[in-house]
Amino acid sequence: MKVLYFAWLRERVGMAEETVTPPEDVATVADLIEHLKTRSPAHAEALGDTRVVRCAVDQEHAQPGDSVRGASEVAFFPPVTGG
Amino acid sequence: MKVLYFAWLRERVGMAEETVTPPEDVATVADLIEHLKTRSPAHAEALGDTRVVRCAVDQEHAQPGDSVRGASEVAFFPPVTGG
Amino acid sequence: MTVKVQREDFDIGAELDSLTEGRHGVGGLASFVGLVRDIHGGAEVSAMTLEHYPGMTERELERIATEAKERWPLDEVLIVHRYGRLEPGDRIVLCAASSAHRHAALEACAFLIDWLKTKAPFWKLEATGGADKWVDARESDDEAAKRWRETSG
Amino acid sequence: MTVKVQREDFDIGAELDSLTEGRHGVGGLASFVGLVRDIHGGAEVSAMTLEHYPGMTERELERIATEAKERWPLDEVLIVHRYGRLEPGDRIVLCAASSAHRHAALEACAFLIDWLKTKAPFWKLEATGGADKWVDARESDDEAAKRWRETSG
Repeated sequence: MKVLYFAWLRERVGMAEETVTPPEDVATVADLIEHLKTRSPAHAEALGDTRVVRCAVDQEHAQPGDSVRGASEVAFFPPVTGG
Repeated sequence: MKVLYFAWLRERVGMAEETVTPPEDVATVADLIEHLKTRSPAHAEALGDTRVVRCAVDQEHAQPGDSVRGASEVAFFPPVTGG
Repeated sequence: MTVKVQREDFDIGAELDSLTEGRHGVGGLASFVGLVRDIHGGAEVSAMTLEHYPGMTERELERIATEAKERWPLDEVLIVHRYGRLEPGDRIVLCAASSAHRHAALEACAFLIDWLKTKAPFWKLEATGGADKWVDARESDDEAAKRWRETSG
Repeated sequence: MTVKVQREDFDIGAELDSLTEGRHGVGGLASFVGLVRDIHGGAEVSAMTLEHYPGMTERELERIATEAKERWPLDEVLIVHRYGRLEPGDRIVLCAASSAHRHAALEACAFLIDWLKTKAPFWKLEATGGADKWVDARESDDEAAKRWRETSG
């Protein structure tokens, strides 16, 4: 699964993109966030405040309880600030 | 005093512009219309239905009771149909 | 504030650019372009001639532009209105309003075009199926009837 | 329906003309251009960088353009949105709607720009006084807090 980061999430995680293979028990967006936070202190810090973290699964907006099983691209980003 | 006609009023009167010197007792727009109607059958016909005749005195919209004394330009036209 | 009444066509891009060029406090520019439609009241229109009252038209357009600037916090207001013979697809009018705030610009633009399309001092002669016909202003007729009646009684 | 997400500037006149060229049933074309302001929240802005999510942005913009066409009887809808580094006075976005009826075009245009200015998937990095700062989306934060709370209980 490809994981993308945008805006200050990208800066804090320290990368724009990574490929992860989450363990079997990662079913939802919320599960995936918990899993990613174990990858590095930067991940843990960047994804720590879920009030300001948004997610899209295969380019569709997703809620914390939505499934990530079978997804090929999951993105994390701050709330949009418009054009 | 210069009198102008626009749109179908111009066509019916048969001229775009004429110079008139109305008699002393012509005080208002309504008086002027009555005076102009005596000038020709075409004037009488064109200005006959005052429901569809509008007036401007010195380029300001005017009502039938408004004064035309001292005016240099009086215009008659149908209700506007917009741009 | 810019008001132009002209026979020639206008260049939308050039006109709009002139409103914002070098002005860095403008957040938004709303505009509307009115065009000649090939259908009016169910009848096919092959051409239309717009007559106006030179001098008075410019004054009336400047007045409505000033009113828009009084009602909304605008940076600039532009009205370009054509007269003469126009064919379906031709541009008739451009109005635009710029502001630091997008809602002010949008509302002012809607206000201007509503006024221009119904109350601007123009008269339309439509060519439909070979015959030329002056377009009626129905609603105004009724209002007018009342107005003249009040003063004649 | 046309949606473009691009780094380059756009030509307002050419973009708008392409919507009406050869279409004689279009009575009106409403448009809005958003520009970079030199002031935001009281602070001077020397430049701004818009980041977006390539692929998803286009999908979201196409979705909102489709929604506008479903809500109003429109002939055409256009959205052109830039990303990358922009300076005060630079154009950011153009949206436009054409219709036989002017109110449909005006309302659809206001609907599009309201969505684009608040909900389009872009993130703003502002350069104010030497420092680069990501712009906060305050209202969304509160909504978000509630949203995440509901699912964690």
